[in-house]
Amino acid sequence: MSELNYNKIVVLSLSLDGFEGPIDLLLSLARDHKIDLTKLSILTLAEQYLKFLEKIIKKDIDIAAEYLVMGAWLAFLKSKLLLPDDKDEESITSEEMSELLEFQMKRLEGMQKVSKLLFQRYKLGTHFFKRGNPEIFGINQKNQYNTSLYDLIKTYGEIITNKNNKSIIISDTQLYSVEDALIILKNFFKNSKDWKDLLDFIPKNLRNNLERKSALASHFAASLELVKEGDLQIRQDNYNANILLQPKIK
Amino acid sequence: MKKLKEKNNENYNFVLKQKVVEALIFSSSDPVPYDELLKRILDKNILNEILENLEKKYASSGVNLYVINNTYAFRTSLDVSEFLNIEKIVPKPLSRAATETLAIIAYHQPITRSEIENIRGVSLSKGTLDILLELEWIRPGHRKSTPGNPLTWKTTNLFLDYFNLKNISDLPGIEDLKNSGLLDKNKVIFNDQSAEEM
Amino acid sequence: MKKLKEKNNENYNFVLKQKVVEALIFSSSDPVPYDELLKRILDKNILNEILENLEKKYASSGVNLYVINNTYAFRTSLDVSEFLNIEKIVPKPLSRAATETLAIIAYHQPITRSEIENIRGVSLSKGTLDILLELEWIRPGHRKSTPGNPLTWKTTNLFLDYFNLKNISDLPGIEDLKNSGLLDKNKVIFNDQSAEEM
Repeated sequence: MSELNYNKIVVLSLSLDGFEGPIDLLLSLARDHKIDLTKLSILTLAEQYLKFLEKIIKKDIDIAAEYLVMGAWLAFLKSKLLLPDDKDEESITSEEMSELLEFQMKRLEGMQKVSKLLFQRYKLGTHFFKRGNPEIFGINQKNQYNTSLYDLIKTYGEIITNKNNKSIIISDTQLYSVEDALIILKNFFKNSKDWKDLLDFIPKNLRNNLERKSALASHFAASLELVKEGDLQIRQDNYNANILLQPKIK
Repeated sequence: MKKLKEKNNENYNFVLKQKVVEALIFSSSDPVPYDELLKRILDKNILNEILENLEKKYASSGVNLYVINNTYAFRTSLDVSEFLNIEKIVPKPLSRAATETLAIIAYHQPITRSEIENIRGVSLSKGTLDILLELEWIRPGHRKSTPGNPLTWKTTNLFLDYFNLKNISDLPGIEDLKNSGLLDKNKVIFNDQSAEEM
Repeated sequence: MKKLKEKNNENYNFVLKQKVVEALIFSSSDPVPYDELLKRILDKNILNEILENLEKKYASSGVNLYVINNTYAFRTSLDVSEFLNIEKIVPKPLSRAATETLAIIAYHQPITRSEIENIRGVSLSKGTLDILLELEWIRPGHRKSTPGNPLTWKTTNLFLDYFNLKNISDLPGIEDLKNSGLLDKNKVIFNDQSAEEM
């Protein structure tokens, strides 16, 4: 392998962003050097990977554990390749290790190839189409829902997630409720039979405009409710005039 | 010789055009206007011949070519539709409440109504269990031997069928959900017990 | 005389049944399972004959009958695909991780998460399986009877339908991969214990 060539790679892509893991990195190192996977020099490849890793580590401390584990494994393989195999029958030989590595690379390469082939195929909704206006048979009533397994387990995931952060603080509302307004109006018209301006019901001691608006809205809503129930009548003589209320004479 | 080739070519073209019209009408979600078809075929005579052919071809099929107001659509033929009771139903997703309830029953069965309410944090409206019962996705299980002997709920075989599961333990567990990104790891604090329950 | 009538009646029945099957498949947008059809037709021999007839009848049409893993669907014919520039749903391209993971699941199924990670040599990021699940291209299979009982993943019929595949053995290049021994998912460099926990 030429040192020049190696430097070129490093300059081109001194980052792990483009790689889907250490085997992928090994694969592209092999490809960049036009190394035939079947006549692979494992030693060369291992050296390249380790050098690449060394440079990367200097730039990027957050290097994924996977790259380091592979690095350690390759360093071990390299030492095995350089030293004669020991006679211990128990330990894996460098040949076996190299074979495994080759297998992994070929397998990943195979998967990358077929994933491309797969997406090059004719695809539903792009090259061929399904029935655009499906009809559903009444016998098969259960088809009226199209909930998928994904919906089901996703929903469950969300329930569990929410359950574990359920502390919602609802602050006191400063707004005037329709229920309160109903009580005020009812009490007042128990003893009065005259027309009365809606605005007269708005409390005078409100803190801000928002409270005023909400009091007006809730009193108006309450008066409509009482009109609907037949207890009050309501009147506005012309556009923009005041709204007047009076108990309905039964 | 040349003539024959041309003729063959013409014929091939006609067959292809007919296929295109057939495929267009099939895959369209609305009836296809004549003008829309003409845009592809260009020649009125050819298009008319194609449409006639298709009408004939489908006349004795389970699906017929209907002409409605100068638009074209395939519809199930009447002799079959009577027999099959065809309705126009637009499939809709289950309501959020029903999906949640179903998911909880699936993962925690047998489970009582109040236990479901506890997990969801809202009370269960009457319709929710009804929908699931009607779909035959859930069924009553044993009564629990706690005060009041509340009824428990379980999923049915139809539920497994519908979601294409061999049995209930094939549902992805909490760990699987976490790993496949369905649970936000950071937000959730698991205690060992709740994970055990799964 | 009577014999002829009976024969005619039988014939009429067969024709009606064929129309029913045709209508059922034609009017559905998703593939219809064989069993669903058998529920209406009851007789396997008759149903098989009908399906054969329909396949032939539509072989040279603009719409073809597709058999996808024992389910049946009408789809527009591939010969006209270039002429159907109708509204196409342009799918968001999947990430490289997702396409590779999909291929690994398709070619190695059923396969556990840690086996996928071993093949790719990198841990599966959150969201990868999630996307494939959401597309309904993968689904959980059985749990494996190894320690921890990890969940396995498989592809769905919708996956086959989308990529115009009849069944898994129809996957491009699967025979070569099998023959060269590359689909052995047990061969791994690192025997990562923690990965088995799932």
